[in-house]
Amino acid sequence: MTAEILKVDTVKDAESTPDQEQPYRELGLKDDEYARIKEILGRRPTDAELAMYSVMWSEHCSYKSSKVHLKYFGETTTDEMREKMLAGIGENAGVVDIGDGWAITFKAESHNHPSYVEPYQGAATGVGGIVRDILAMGARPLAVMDPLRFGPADAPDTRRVLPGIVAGVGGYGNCLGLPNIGGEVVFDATYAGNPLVNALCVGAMRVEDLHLAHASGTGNKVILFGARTGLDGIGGVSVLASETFDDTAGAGKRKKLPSVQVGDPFTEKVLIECCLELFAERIVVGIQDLGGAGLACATSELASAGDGGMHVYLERVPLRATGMMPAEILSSESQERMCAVVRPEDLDAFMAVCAKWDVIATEIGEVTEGDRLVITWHGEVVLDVPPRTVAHEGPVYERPIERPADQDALQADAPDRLPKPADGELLELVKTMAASPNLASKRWVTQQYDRYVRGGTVLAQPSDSGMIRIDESTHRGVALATDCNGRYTRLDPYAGAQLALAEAYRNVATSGATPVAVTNCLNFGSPEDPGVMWQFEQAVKGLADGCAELGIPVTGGNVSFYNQTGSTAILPTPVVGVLGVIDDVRRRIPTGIGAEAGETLLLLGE
Amino acid sequence: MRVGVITFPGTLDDVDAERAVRYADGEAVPLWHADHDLKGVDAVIVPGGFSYGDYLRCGAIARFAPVMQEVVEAANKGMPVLGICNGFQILCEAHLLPGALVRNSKLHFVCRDQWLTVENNETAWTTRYDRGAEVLVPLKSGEGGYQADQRTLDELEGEGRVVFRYAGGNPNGSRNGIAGITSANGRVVGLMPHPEHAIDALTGPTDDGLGMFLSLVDSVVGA
Amino acid sequence: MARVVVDVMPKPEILDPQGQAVANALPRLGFDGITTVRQGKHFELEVADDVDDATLAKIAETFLANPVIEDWVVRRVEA
Amino acid sequence: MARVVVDVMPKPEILDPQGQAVANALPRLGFDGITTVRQGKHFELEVADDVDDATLAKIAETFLANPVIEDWVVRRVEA
Ligand SMILES: Nc1ncnc2c1ncn2[C@@H]1O[C@H](COP(=O)(O)OP(=O)(O)O)[C@@H](O)[C@H]1O
Repeated sequence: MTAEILKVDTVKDAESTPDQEQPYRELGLKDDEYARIKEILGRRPTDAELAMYSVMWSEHCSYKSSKVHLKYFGETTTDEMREKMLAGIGENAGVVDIGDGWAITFKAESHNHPSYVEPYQGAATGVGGIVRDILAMGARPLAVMDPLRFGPADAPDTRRVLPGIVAGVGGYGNCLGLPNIGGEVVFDATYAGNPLVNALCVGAMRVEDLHLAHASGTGNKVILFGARTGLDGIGGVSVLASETFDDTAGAGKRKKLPSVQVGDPFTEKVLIECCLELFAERIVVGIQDLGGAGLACATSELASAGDGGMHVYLERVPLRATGMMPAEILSSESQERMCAVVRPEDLDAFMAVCAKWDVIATEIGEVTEGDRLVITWHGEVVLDVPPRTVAHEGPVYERPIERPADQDALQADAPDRLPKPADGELLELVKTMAASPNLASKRWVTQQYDRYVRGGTVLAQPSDSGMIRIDESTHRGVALATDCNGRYTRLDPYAGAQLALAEAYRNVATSGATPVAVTNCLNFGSPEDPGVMWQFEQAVKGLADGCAELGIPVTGGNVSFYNQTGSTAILPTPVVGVLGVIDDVRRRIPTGIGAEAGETLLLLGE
Repeated sequence: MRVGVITFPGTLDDVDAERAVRYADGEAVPLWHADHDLKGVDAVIVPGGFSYGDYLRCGAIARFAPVMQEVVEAANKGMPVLGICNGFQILCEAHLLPGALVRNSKLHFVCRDQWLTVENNETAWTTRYDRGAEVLVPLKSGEGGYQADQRTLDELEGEGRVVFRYAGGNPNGSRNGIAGITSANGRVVGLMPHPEHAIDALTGPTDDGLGMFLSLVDSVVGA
Repeated sequence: MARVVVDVMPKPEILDPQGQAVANALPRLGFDGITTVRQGKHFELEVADDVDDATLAKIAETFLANPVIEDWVVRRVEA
Repeated sequence: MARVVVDVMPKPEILDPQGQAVANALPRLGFDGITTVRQGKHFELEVADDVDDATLAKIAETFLANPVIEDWVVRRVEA
């Protein structure tokens, strides 16, 4: 391998060539966003800075269209609802105190678009990502769930994506040793060409072991550990590849790379055990998983949440590909990596644990005085920014909102206009419904998921909720259910979100657990469509008001916009996950009747 | 009674195997793949999971771990060894048991509650069962199809070394419906289904699997 | 009847966890000097004489390989 | 540095569910005339020049293939 150092765009270059054209539009930045970056820096950004701002200010990372609405969750959460909440919106995942010294962390996330492009790997890495989020809170991941949405069951593209997605969810989760305790499989024409792959993970830790992502303590070391960094998922940033880059693809640019990431669940399993051992030894000051936006995200978020600055020596990052540029290294989405902040005196112990698990660990930088994130490349400064402007002070939009014109007509089209089944037709109708894809057994899917591993699964498919035992000595456990009916939400987003909440709440309650907290995964169309923004605003309001009514907080969630094929948006799909606590899992209530002879059937409610 | 439970990188069901040993009033002793040391245990369980990601072939890399050399040596001297799922695959790769496990005939990973017929109740791990008894335990694997050449199959069948056979249909294309086999001396047993996940009806379909761990206690303590 | 071989390999820039696992294991088994290993699939097909190269390419491209993450090569071999 | 290819195939008498699945699917996708398909593994290794053929055979025999169910072929190829 040649040790030749590629010529890269440095801060000095940026100062001396203020007017150099930059491909910021190709990277998804608007004119005014680019202007703001220049204003923040007092000069044009370097390639590395441009890459970092563009990925961090993307809709996915910055929540720029949803932020103003999500605030409402905080505004409607009372102190009483907050009582059991140890971490909430804004952290990697929400955390609640469930008693006996146990804390539970849980969160859902979407991996919709990648799963359409490459179903197996997209779904697999979706599971991998949410599991690392839970791990980064200091918890042992304990179970996963997978709310899925597909186009019509008989559509050719569904035949392409469904088996791959299911195999990917199973392949990754099974190999991690995480039981799959529930999920959803829903078919609707609006998801054709835009399947939804939401993944939820739940984990547990002792209350005192909670880890938050921040880099503090001047002189502390920043360690990157896990897989090597490759060219995964940097499709967009490849437009920055330097003109001097010798590439056969011509035009001085890297050839267009697939923005597909390939998961390696084995590496992640080892990484989990390695992290848990590091936590147990209490040698981690701060930790952050590398997900979307990779190192750009991890370094800026750690630095932004900490009390100092950070210096990263980017050339130290172990690479899988040759000739990677700083901008590429920063935005690579290679999976199975974590970033930790460690006291210098603990460095050897940290490295020893990583060596035991054969995990590559590299000291890539340190926490510094001051408040700048500085990244150097072989001694030259390629990035020098105030980290808050990257991670927490991105653009915020008040997108136009407008109730769709067809909403009234939709609502007026009530079921009483449908013909009632005539005498004798009812049986046929029931049979037709039972055989319809949305109501039929989901066994083909759930049979591919390990539900038994770790020996704590008390309820799983086909129960109303999944339930796992947290403590083998006290039998304390938690139950989880996810639900959403997109058709209801399309008819009335406010009530639809509340119905999703109510359904998940009921599913948890009927298993014998007491609901305590809520997560969500809000899947919608384009935020640039005022009708979609109206759906979104209504759904958030409905969910928040519903939670206030029930007295349980939203502790976290995820927003996925731009779910549409052409100009047709998916049904608004705010998937709601409810977490419940049960003192003694032996008193769970299984789904179904007939467990004991002589049971009485009662109908509650109207 | 001290029972070693091996952890390789990627092992998953080690915690479950340890729990099952405890349920049978044994002491579970964790063994680490990189150690040349069985810590003086009376028996060894090679648990399920995806050792080394099951890359290359299930069990192909784990077989070469230092601890496995100790296991092979101890097994050859008569120590009881149980391989469950990935552990079964590892024991086959290590030639402690004949044959190999290949992709399920339907190609999908299958997780289901599976009926098995106990065909041999004279191994170190099955004396608590009646011959011909049917037990219900989880099966969860993607490469559980048992394969061996005809001569080996004839030998296994002829010597009564098929320990468990799938009942009520063949879930993965295993030859002769074989779910588990034993070594010539009846001390080493490997099976694809998971008895350690059927030790308590709260978290498994039944507690039918506990019999294997209780059998071990009998054979170690009685020996 | 013709004999056709199709080799399907992960694209060079794509992570190949399997090949990597093999490469990492070899030195532990005492085999040195193997610097990289990539693992892919190998198909052997028996093909009627009227199946032309374009059809074979199409089979490889649309079915045997996943062109998003894999490259493929088709070869006719003597029986 | 030499480039070495190892192909590992299920033995003819061993059931090959993957190859079978491919063979069954092809006609449904409109590809006729493919009578048999067997699926195996294809390894590409970069090997130091002092690694001899006997060592490569040993790697294939003891590690890359499981001779109970698989056959293997080692080939040196020009880079
Ligand atoms: N993708 C999935 N992953 C895991 N479990 C699932 C999935 N889809 C459905 N399930 C489980 O199957 C069972 C039945 O699901 P479903 O038919 O949607 O029931 P319901 O209508 O009562 O919610 C539930 O236990 C649910 O958690």
